[in-house]
Amino acid sequence: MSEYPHIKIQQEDFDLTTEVAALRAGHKDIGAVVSFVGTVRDINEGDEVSILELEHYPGMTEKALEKIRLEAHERWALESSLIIHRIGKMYPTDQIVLVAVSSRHRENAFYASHFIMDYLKTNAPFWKKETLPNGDERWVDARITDKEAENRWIK
Amino acid sequence: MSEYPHIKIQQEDFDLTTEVAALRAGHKDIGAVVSFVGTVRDINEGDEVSILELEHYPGMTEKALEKIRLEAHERWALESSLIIHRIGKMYPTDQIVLVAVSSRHRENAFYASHFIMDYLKTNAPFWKKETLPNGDERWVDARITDKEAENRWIK
Amino acid sequence: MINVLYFASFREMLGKADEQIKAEHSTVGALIESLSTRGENWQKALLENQNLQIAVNHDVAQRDTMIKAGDEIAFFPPVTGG
Amino acid sequence: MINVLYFASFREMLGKADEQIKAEHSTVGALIESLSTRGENWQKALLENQNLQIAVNHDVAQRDTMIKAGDEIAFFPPVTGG
Repeated sequence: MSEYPHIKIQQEDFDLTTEVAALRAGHKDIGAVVSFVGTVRDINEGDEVSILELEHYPGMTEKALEKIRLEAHERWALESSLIIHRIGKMYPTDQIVLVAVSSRHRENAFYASHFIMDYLKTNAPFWKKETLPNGDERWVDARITDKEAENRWIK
Repeated sequence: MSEYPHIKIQQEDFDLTTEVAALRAGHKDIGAVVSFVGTVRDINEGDEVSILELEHYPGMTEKALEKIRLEAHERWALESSLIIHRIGKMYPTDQIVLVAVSSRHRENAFYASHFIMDYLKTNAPFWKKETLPNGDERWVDARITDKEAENRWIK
Repeated sequence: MINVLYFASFREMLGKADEQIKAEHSTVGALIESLSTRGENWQKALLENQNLQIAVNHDVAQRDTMIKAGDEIAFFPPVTGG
Repeated sequence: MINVLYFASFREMLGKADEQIKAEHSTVGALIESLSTRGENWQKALLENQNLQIAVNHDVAQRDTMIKAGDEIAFFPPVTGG
Protein backbone atom coordinates (compact mmCIF):
# COMPACT_ATOMS: atom_id res chain seq x y z
CA MET A 1 0.00 0.00 0.00
CA SER A 2 1.28 3.45 -0.83
CA GLU A 3 1.81 6.16 1.76
CA TYR A 4 -1.42 7.83 0.61
CA PRO A 5 -3.86 5.00 -0.19
CA HIS A 6 -6.68 7.47 -0.88
CA ILE A 7 -4.70 9.42 -3.45
CA LYS A 8 -3.80 8.02 -6.87
CA ILE A 9 -1.75 9.74 -9.56
CA GLN A 10 -1.81 7.60 -12.68
CA GLN A 11 -1.56 7.63 -16.46
CA GLU A 12 -4.30 5.03 -16.97
CA ASP A 13 -8.01 5.74 -17.03
CA PHE A 14 -10.27 4.83 -14.10
CA ASP A 15 -13.66 3.15 -13.83
CA LEU A 16 -16.26 5.02 -11.78
CA THR A 17 -18.17 1.95 -10.56
CA THR A 18 -14.96 0.19 -9.47
CA GLU A 19 -13.58 3.22 -7.66
CA VAL A 20 -16.84 3.99 -5.87
CA ALA A 21 -17.09 0.34 -4.78
CA ALA A 22 -13.57 0.62 -3.30
CA LEU A 23 -14.53 3.89 -1.59
CA ARG A 24 -17.54 2.22 0.02
CA ALA A 25 -15.87 -1.08 0.96
CA GLY A 26 -15.90 -1.70 4.70
CA HIS A 27 -18.23 1.24 5.43
CA LYS A 28 -21.76 -0.01 6.09
CA ASP A 29 -23.06 3.27 7.47
CA ILE A 30 -22.88 5.22 4.21
CA GLY A 31 -26.06 6.92 3.00
CA ALA A 32 -24.56 9.22 0.36
CA VAL A 33 -21.79 9.07 -2.21
CA VAL A 34 -20.92 12.10 -4.34
CA SER A 35 -18.51 11.65 -7.24
CA PHE A 36 -17.05 14.42 -9.35
CA VAL A 37 -15.45 13.53 -12.69
CA GLY A 38 -13.57 16.21 -14.61
CA THR A 39 -13.34 15.57 -18.35
CA VAL A 40 -11.39 17.00 -21.31
CA ARG A 41 -13.48 19.54 -23.22
CA ASP A 42 -12.91 19.85 -26.97
CA ILE A 43 -13.01 23.65 -26.72
CA ASN A 44 -11.06 26.01 -24.45
CA GLU A 45 -10.82 29.80 -24.63
CA GLY A 46 -12.77 29.55 -27.88
CA ASP A 47 -10.28 27.24 -29.61
CA GLU A 48 -10.61 23.62 -30.53
CA VAL A 49 -8.33 21.38 -28.45
CA SER A 50 -6.86 18.13 -29.83
CA ILE A 51 -4.66 16.97 -26.95
CA LEU A 52 -4.45 17.90 -23.29
CA GLU A 53 -1.21 16.99 -21.51
CA LEU A 54 -1.06 16.93 -17.72
CA GLU A 55 2.27 17.48 -15.95
CA HIS A 56 2.69 17.22 -12.17
CA TYR A 57 5.26 17.54 -9.41
CA PRO A 58 5.77 13.99 -8.09
CA GLY A 59 5.91 13.89 -4.30
CA MET A 60 4.46 17.33 -3.73
CA THR A 61 1.26 16.39 -5.57
CA GLU A 62 0.45 13.51 -3.23
CA LYS A 63 1.26 15.58 -0.17
CA ALA A 64 -0.88 18.52 -1.34
CA LEU A 65 -3.85 16.30 -2.22
CA GLU A 66 -3.67 14.42 1.09
CA LYS A 67 -3.67 17.73 2.96
CA ILE A 68 -6.82 18.84 1.09
CA ARG A 69 -8.48 15.47 1.68
CA LEU A 70 -7.76 15.52 5.41
CA GLU A 71 -9.02 19.08 5.72
CA ALA A 72 -12.31 17.96 4.13
CA HIS A 73 -12.55 15.20 6.76
CA GLU A 74 -11.95 17.75 9.51
CA ARG A 75 -14.65 20.08 8.22
CA TRP A 76 -17.38 17.56 7.43
CA ALA A 77 -18.40 14.19 8.91
CA LEU A 78 -17.25 11.85 6.13
CA GLU A 79 -16.98 8.08 5.98
CA SER A 80 -14.34 7.91 3.23
CA SER A 81 -12.85 9.86 0.34
CA LEU A 82 -10.71 9.26 -2.73
CA ILE A 83 -8.86 11.45 -5.22
CA ILE A 84 -7.56 10.13 -8.55
CA HIS A 85 -5.77 12.47 -10.96
CA ARG A 86 -4.44 11.33 -14.31
CA ILE A 87 -1.22 12.61 -15.87
CA GLY A 88 0.17 12.45 -19.42
CA LYS A 89 -1.68 12.85 -22.68
CA MET A 90 -5.47 12.91 -22.81
CA TYR A 91 -8.03 13.62 -25.51
CA PRO A 92 -11.47 15.29 -25.67
CA THR A 93 -14.09 13.45 -23.53
CA ASP A 94 -11.35 11.58 -21.56
CA GLN A 95 -11.65 11.51 -17.78
CA ILE A 96 -9.00 13.64 -16.02
CA VAL A 97 -9.85 13.59 -12.34
CA LEU A 98 -12.13 11.83 -9.86
CA VAL A 99 -13.09 13.12 -6.42
CA ALA A 100 -15.41 10.73 -4.57
CA VAL A 101 -16.68 11.20 -1.04
CA SER A 102 -19.02 9.15 1.13
CA SER A 103 -20.94 10.19 4.24
CA ARG A 104 -24.01 9.26 6.28
CA HIS A 105 -26.01 12.25 5.06
CA ARG A 106 -25.91 13.88 1.65
CA GLU A 107 -25.11 17.46 2.61
CA ASN A 108 -21.63 16.61 3.92
CA ALA A 109 -20.73 14.63 0.79
CA PHE A 110 -21.88 17.44 -1.53
CA TYR A 111 -19.97 20.14 0.32
CA ALA A 112 -16.82 18.08 0.86
CA SER A 113 -16.48 16.98 -2.78
CA HIS A 114 -17.01 20.54 -4.01
CA PHE A 115 -14.46 21.83 -1.49
CA ILE A 116 -11.86 19.22 -2.50
CA MET A 117 -12.24 20.09 -6.20
CA ASP A 118 -12.00 23.84 -5.58
CA TYR A 119 -8.85 23.41 -3.48
CA LEU A 120 -7.31 20.89 -5.86
CA LYS A 121 -7.67 23.42 -8.70
CA THR A 122 -5.57 26.04 -6.91
CA ASN A 123 -3.33 24.03 -4.58
CA ALA A 124 -2.24 20.81 -6.25
CA PRO A 125 0.82 21.06 -8.53
CA PHE A 126 -0.62 20.04 -11.90
CA TRP A 127 -0.22 21.95 -15.13
CA LYS A 128 -2.17 21.59 -18.36
CA LYS A 129 -0.75 22.05 -21.85
CA GLU A 130 -3.08 22.10 -24.84
CA THR A 131 -2.30 21.11 -28.40
CA LEU A 132 -4.50 22.79 -31.04
CA PRO A 133 -5.49 21.11 -34.34
CA ASN A 134 -2.71 23.01 -36.19
CA GLY A 135 -0.10 21.55 -33.83
CA ASP A 136 0.42 24.71 -31.76
CA GLU A 137 1.00 24.07 -28.07
CA ARG A 138 0.10 26.38 -25.21
CA TRP A 139 0.13 26.21 -21.43
CA VAL A 140 -3.30 26.76 -19.89
CA ASP A 141 -3.50 29.91 -17.76
CA ALA A 142 -4.77 29.81 -14.20
CA ARG A 143 -8.29 31.21 -13.91
CA ILE A 144 -9.20 33.99 -11.53
CA THR A 145 -12.56 32.27 -11.06
CA ASP A 146 -10.76 29.25 -9.59
CA LYS A 147 -9.12 31.43 -6.95
CA GLU A 148 -12.51 32.98 -6.20
CA ALA A 149 -14.02 29.51 -5.89
CA GLU A 150 -11.33 28.57 -3.36
CA ASN A 151 -11.88 31.75 -1.33
CA ARG A 152 -15.55 30.87 -0.85
CA TRP A 153 -14.49 28.13 1.56
CA ILE A 154 -12.43 30.36 3.86
CA LYS A 155 -13.89 29.99 7.32
CA MET B 1 -38.38 5.87 -25.73
CA SER B 2 -40.45 6.76 -22.67
CA GLU B 3 -42.09 10.13 -22.18
CA TYR B 4 -39.33 11.09 -19.75
CA PRO B 5 -36.09 9.56 -21.09
CA HIS B 6 -34.01 11.22 -18.36
CA ILE B 7 -36.10 9.75 -15.54
CA LYS B 8 -36.07 6.06 -14.66
CA ILE B 9 -38.12 4.36 -11.98
CA GLN B 10 -37.03 0.74 -11.71
CA GLN B 11 -36.74 -2.26 -9.41
CA GLU B 12 -33.34 -3.35 -10.72
CA ASP B 13 -30.00 -1.95 -9.60
CA PHE B 14 -28.03 0.47 -11.79
CA ASP B 15 -24.36 0.70 -12.79
CA LEU B 16 -22.73 4.07 -12.23
CA THR B 17 -20.21 3.83 -15.09
CA THR B 18 -22.91 2.78 -17.58
CA GLU B 19 -25.33 5.51 -16.53
CA VAL B 20 -22.71 8.27 -16.57
CA ALA B 21 -21.59 7.13 -20.03
CA ALA B 22 -25.21 7.44 -21.22
CA LEU B 23 -25.48 10.87 -19.59
CA ARG B 24 -22.37 12.05 -21.44
CA ALA B 25 -23.14 10.45 -24.82
CA GLY B 26 -23.46 13.02 -27.59
CA HIS B 27 -22.20 15.91 -25.44
CA LYS B 28 -18.58 16.70 -26.29
CA ASP B 29 -18.46 20.00 -24.42
CA ILE B 30 -18.75 18.50 -20.94
CA GLY B 31 -16.06 19.40 -18.41
CA ALA B 32 -17.74 18.23 -15.23
CA VAL B 33 -19.97 15.35 -14.16
CA VAL B 34 -21.35 15.16 -10.62
CA SER B 35 -23.10 11.96 -9.52
CA PHE B 36 -24.99 11.46 -6.30
CA VAL B 37 -25.78 7.91 -5.17
CA GLY B 38 -28.03 7.39 -2.16
CA THR B 39 -27.56 4.04 -0.42
CA VAL B 40 -29.39 2.01 2.23
CA ARG B 41 -27.87 2.53 5.68
CA ASP B 42 -27.96 -0.38 8.12
CA ILE B 43 -28.98 1.98 10.95
CA ASN B 44 -31.82 4.51 11.12
CA GLU B 45 -33.08 6.42 14.17
CA GLY B 46 -30.68 4.30 16.23
CA ASP B 47 -32.17 0.95 15.15
CA GLU B 48 -30.70 -1.71 12.92
CA VAL B 49 -32.53 -1.96 9.60
CA SER B 50 -32.81 -5.27 7.70
CA ILE B 51 -34.97 -4.31 4.73
CA LEU B 52 -35.96 -0.99 3.17
CA GLU B 53 -39.01 -1.02 0.92
CA LEU B 54 -39.67 1.85 -1.48
CA GLU B 55 -43.23 2.60 -2.61
CA HIS B 56 -44.08 5.26 -5.18
CA TYR B 57 -47.01 6.86 -7.01
CA PRO B 58 -46.66 5.77 -10.66
CA GLY B 59 -47.27 8.62 -13.08
CA MET B 60 -46.98 11.42 -10.54
CA THR B 61 -43.41 10.36 -9.69
CA GLU B 62 -42.16 10.77 -13.24
CA LYS B 63 -43.94 14.09 -13.61
CA ALA B 64 -42.59 15.44 -10.31
CA LEU B 65 -39.02 14.34 -11.08
CA GLU B 66 -39.12 15.81 -14.58
CA LYS B 67 -40.33 19.12 -13.15
CA ILE B 68 -37.40 19.18 -10.70
CA ARG B 69 -34.94 18.21 -13.45
CA LEU B 70 -36.17 20.95 -15.80
CA GLU B 71 -36.02 23.54 -13.03
CA ALA B 72 -32.36 22.60 -12.47
CA HIS B 73 -31.72 23.15 -16.19
CA GLU B 74 -33.40 26.56 -15.96
CA ARG B 75 -31.32 27.64 -12.99
CA TRP B 76 -27.90 26.37 -14.09
CA ALA B 77 -26.18 25.91 -17.45
CA LEU B 78 -26.25 22.12 -17.75
CA GLU B 79 -25.41 19.82 -20.62
CA SER B 80 -27.48 16.83 -19.45
CA SER B 81 -29.03 15.25 -16.37
CA LEU B 82 -30.45 11.93 -15.25
CA ILE B 83 -32.47 10.70 -12.29
CA ILE B 84 -32.88 7.00 -11.46
CA HIS B 85 -34.90 5.93 -8.43
CA ARG B 86 -35.35 2.32 -7.44
CA ILE B 87 -38.55 0.91 -5.95
CA GLY B 88 -39.32 -2.33 -4.11
CA LYS B 89 -37.22 -4.14 -1.50
CA MET B 90 -33.63 -3.12 -0.85
CA TYR B 91 -31.04 -4.11 1.71
CA PRO B 92 -28.22 -2.32 3.58
CA THR B 93 -25.51 -0.97 1.21
CA ASP B 94 -27.86 -1.24 -1.83
CA GLN B 95 -28.08 1.74 -4.15
CA ILE B 96 -31.46 3.56 -3.96
CA VAL B 97 -31.15 6.63 -6.13
CA LEU B 98 -28.84 8.23 -8.70
CA VAL B 99 -28.77 11.89 -9.67
CA ALA B 100 -26.15 12.63 -12.32
CA VAL B 101 -25.58 16.01 -13.94
CA SER B 102 -23.09 17.22 -16.55
CA SER B 103 -22.00 20.77 -17.37
CA ARG B 104 -19.13 22.70 -18.90
CA HIS B 105 -17.89 23.98 -15.55
CA ARG B 106 -17.97 22.22 -12.21
CA GLU B 107 -19.87 24.75 -10.12
CA ASN B 108 -23.11 24.31 -12.07
CA ALA B 109 -22.97 20.51 -11.82
CA PHE B 110 -22.34 20.61 -8.06
CA TYR B 111 -25.19 23.02 -7.36
CA ALA B 112 -27.66 21.38 -9.74
CA SER B 113 -27.15 17.84 -8.42
CA HIS B 114 -27.48 19.04 -4.83
CA PHE B 115 -30.63 21.00 -5.73
CA ILE B 116 -32.22 18.02 -7.49
CA MET B 117 -31.58 15.74 -4.50
CA ASP B 118 -32.95 18.26 -2.00
CA TYR B 119 -36.12 18.75 -4.07
CA LEU B 120 -36.53 15.05 -4.79
CA LYS B 121 -36.50 14.37 -1.03
CA THR B 122 -39.47 16.64 -0.37
CA ASN B 123 -41.37 16.71 -3.69
CA ALA B 124 -41.25 13.28 -5.34
CA PRO B 125 -43.91 10.80 -4.18
CA PHE B 126 -41.78 7.99 -2.70
CA TRP B 127 -42.25 6.44 0.73
CA LYS B 128 -39.85 4.27 2.70
CA LYS B 129 -40.82 1.43 4.99
CA GLU B 130 -38.22 -0.22 7.20
CA THR B 131 -38.19 -3.77 8.50
CA LEU B 132 -36.21 -4.25 11.72
CA PRO B 133 -34.33 -7.51 12.56
CA ASN B 134 -37.24 -8.65 14.79
CA GLY B 135 -39.62 -8.38 11.83
CA ASP B 136 -41.32 -5.13 12.95
CA GLU B 137 -42.20 -2.79 10.12
CA ARG B 138 -42.42 1.00 10.30
CA TRP B 139 -42.92 3.85 7.84
CA VAL B 140 -40.03 6.30 7.81
CA ASP B 141 -41.03 9.78 8.99
CA ALA B 142 -40.27 12.85 6.91
CA ARG B 143 -37.38 14.85 8.33
CA ILE B 144 -37.64 18.53 9.19
CA THR B 145 -34.02 18.86 8.02
CA ASP B 146 -35.08 17.81 4.51
CA LYS B 147 -37.63 20.63 4.39
CA GLU B 148 -34.95 23.04 5.60
CA ALA B 149 -32.58 21.77 2.91
CA GLU B 150 -35.23 22.45 0.26
CA ASN B 151 -35.86 25.96 1.57
CA ARG B 152 -32.21 26.86 1.11
CA TRP B 153 -32.80 26.91 -2.65
CA ILE B 154 -35.71 29.39 -2.60
CA LYS B 155 -34.70 32.29 -4.79
CA MET C 1 -66.72 9.19 -11.41
CA ILE C 2 -63.41 10.16 -9.86
CA ASN C 3 -60.52 7.86 -9.03
CA VAL C 4 -59.21 8.15 -5.47
CA LEU C 5 -55.80 6.70 -4.43
CA TYR C 6 -54.24 6.13 -1.02
CA PHE C 7 -50.52 5.57 -0.55
CA ALA C 8 -48.10 4.22 2.03
CA SER C 9 -49.32 4.46 5.65
CA PHE C 10 -52.67 5.85 4.41
CA ARG C 11 -53.29 2.75 2.30
CA GLU C 12 -52.61 0.56 5.33
CA MET C 13 -54.61 2.70 7.77
CA LEU C 14 -57.65 3.00 5.50
CA GLY C 15 -57.46 -0.54 4.21
CA LYS C 16 -57.60 0.30 0.52
CA ALA C 17 -55.28 1.44 -2.30
CA ASP C 18 -57.87 2.98 -4.61
CA GLU C 19 -61.55 3.34 -5.28
CA GLN C 20 -64.04 4.90 -7.71
CA ILE C 21 -66.32 7.52 -6.21
CA LYS C 22 -69.18 9.49 -7.72
CA ALA C 23 -67.97 12.93 -8.78
CA GLU C 24 -70.37 14.92 -6.68
CA HIS C 25 -67.80 16.96 -4.76
CA SER C 26 -66.77 20.36 -6.07
CA THR C 27 -63.43 20.56 -4.22
CA VAL C 28 -60.89 18.27 -2.57
CA GLY C 29 -62.06 19.68 0.76
CA ALA C 30 -65.64 18.58 0.10
CA LEU C 31 -64.40 15.11 -0.83
CA ILE C 32 -62.41 14.92 2.43
CA GLU C 33 -65.47 15.93 4.46
CA SER C 34 -67.50 13.22 2.78
CA LEU C 35 -64.86 10.48 3.20
CA SER C 36 -64.37 11.42 6.86
CA THR C 37 -67.92 10.40 7.70
CA ARG C 38 -66.82 6.77 7.10
CA GLY C 39 -65.21 6.47 10.54
CA GLU C 40 -62.54 7.59 12.97
CA ASN C 41 -59.55 6.35 10.93
CA TRP C 42 -60.77 8.32 7.91
CA GLN C 43 -61.34 11.40 10.01
CA LYS C 44 -57.84 11.14 11.52
CA ALA C 45 -56.04 10.40 8.26
CA LEU C 46 -57.75 13.06 6.15
CA LEU C 47 -59.80 15.67 8.01
CA GLU C 48 -57.64 16.20 11.09
CA ASN C 49 -54.22 15.55 9.55
CA GLN C 50 -52.04 18.67 9.37
CA ASN C 51 -49.51 16.77 7.23
CA LEU C 52 -51.98 15.44 4.66
CA GLN C 53 -50.55 15.61 1.13
CA ILE C 54 -52.91 15.86 -1.84
CA ALA C 55 -52.43 15.43 -5.59
CA VAL C 56 -54.98 15.99 -8.35
CA ASN C 57 -54.08 14.49 -11.73
CA HIS C 58 -50.43 14.04 -10.62
CA ASP C 59 -49.97 17.64 -9.50
CA VAL C 60 -49.71 18.82 -5.91
CA ALA C 61 -53.10 20.17 -4.80
CA GLN C 62 -54.76 21.86 -1.82
CA ARG C 63 -58.09 21.47 -0.05
CA ASP C 64 -59.61 24.21 -2.23
CA THR C 65 -58.49 22.60 -5.51
CA MET C 66 -61.52 22.01 -7.78
CA ILE C 67 -62.30 18.47 -8.92
CA LYS C 68 -64.42 17.15 -11.75
CA ALA C 69 -65.46 13.82 -13.26
CA GLY C 70 -62.48 11.80 -14.57
CA ASP C 71 -59.98 13.33 -12.13
CA GLU C 72 -57.49 11.26 -10.16
CA ILE C 73 -57.21 12.41 -6.54
CA ALA C 74 -54.46 10.97 -4.32
CA PHE C 75 -53.97 11.23 -0.54
CA PHE C 76 -50.66 10.42 1.08
CA PRO C 77 -48.29 11.29 3.96
CA PRO C 78 -45.18 13.48 3.53
CA VAL C 79 -42.78 11.87 1.08
CA THR C 80 -39.57 10.16 2.21
CA GLY C 81 -37.72 8.96 -0.90
CA GLY C 82 -34.16 9.55 -2.04
CA MET D 1 23.96 21.12 -2.15
CA ILE D 2 20.33 21.88 -2.80
CA ASN D 3 18.12 20.41 -5.51
CA VAL D 4 16.27 22.97 -7.65
CA LEU D 5 13.32 21.97 -9.87
CA TYR D 6 11.50 23.86 -12.64
CA PHE D 7 8.04 22.84 -13.88
CA ALA D 8 5.76 23.40 -16.86
CA SER D 9 6.35 26.71 -18.72
CA PHE D 10 9.29 27.48 -16.41
CA ARG D 11 11.09 24.29 -17.43
CA GLU D 12 10.64 25.22 -21.09
CA MET D 13 11.55 28.90 -20.63
CA LEU D 14 14.65 28.15 -18.55
CA GLY D 15 15.69 25.13 -20.56
CA LYS D 16 16.10 22.75 -17.64
CA ALA D 17 14.01 20.54 -15.36
CA ASP D 18 16.34 20.34 -12.38
CA GLU D 19 19.84 21.08 -11.17
CA GLN D 20 22.08 20.76 -8.13
CA ILE D 21 23.30 24.07 -6.68
CA LYS D 22 25.69 24.79 -3.83
CA ALA D 23 23.66 25.59 -0.70
CA GLU D 24 25.10 28.99 -0.06
CA HIS D 25 21.81 30.89 -0.02
CA SER D 26 20.05 31.51 3.29
CA THR D 27 16.56 32.09 1.86
CA VAL D 28 14.56 31.37 -1.29
CA GLY D 29 14.79 35.09 -2.06
CA ALA D 30 18.60 34.98 -2.01
CA LEU D 31 18.55 31.95 -4.33
CA ILE D 32 16.24 33.80 -6.74
CA GLU D 33 18.57 36.83 -6.75
CA SER D 34 21.50 34.58 -7.55
CA LEU D 35 19.70 32.63 -10.32
CA SER D 36 18.45 35.84 -11.90
CA THR D 37 22.00 36.95 -12.71
CA ARG D 38 22.07 34.15 -15.31
CA GLY D 39 20.14 36.17 -17.88
CA GLU D 40 16.95 37.94 -18.87
CA ASN D 41 14.75 34.82 -19.03
CA TRP D 42 15.78 33.89 -15.45
CA GLN D 43 15.14 37.43 -14.28
CA LYS D 44 11.68 37.46 -15.88
CA ALA D 45 10.64 33.98 -14.73
CA LEU D 46 11.82 34.31 -11.12
CA LEU D 47 12.73 37.80 -9.94
CA GLU D 48 10.10 39.88 -11.70
CA ASN D 49 7.27 37.34 -11.76
CA GLN D 50 4.34 38.33 -9.54
CA ASN D 51 2.80 34.88 -10.05
CA LEU D 52 5.88 32.84 -9.17
CA GLN D 53 4.99 29.78 -7.09
CA ILE D 54 7.58 28.29 -4.76
CA ALA D 55 7.80 24.98 -2.86
CA VAL D 56 10.46 23.90 -0.38
CA ASN D 57 10.50 20.17 0.40
CA HIS D 58 7.03 19.75 -1.15
CA ASP D 59 5.42 22.51 0.92
CA VAL D 60 4.30 25.87 -0.40
CA ALA D 61 6.98 28.45 0.44
CA GLN D 62 7.62 32.19 0.16
CA ARG D 63 10.64 34.31 -0.73
CA ASP D 64 11.62 34.57 2.95
CA THR D 65 11.49 30.80 3.56
CA MET D 66 14.86 29.56 4.89
CA ILE D 67 16.76 26.93 2.93
CA LYS D 68 19.57 24.57 3.93
CA ALA D 69 21.70 21.85 2.40
CA GLY D 70 19.68 18.87 1.23
CA ASP D 71 16.51 20.89 0.60
CA GLU D 72 14.45 20.56 -2.59
CA ILE D 73 13.33 23.93 -3.95
CA ALA D 74 10.81 24.07 -6.81
CA PHE D 75 9.73 27.00 -9.00
CA PHE D 76 6.57 26.89 -11.10
CA PRO D 77 3.68 28.93 -12.51
CA PRO D 78 0.16 28.94 -10.98
CA VAL D 79 -1.30 25.43 -11.05
CA THR D 80 -4.03 24.43 -13.53
CA GLY D 81 -4.99 20.82 -12.80
CA GLY D 82 -8.37 19.26 -12.12
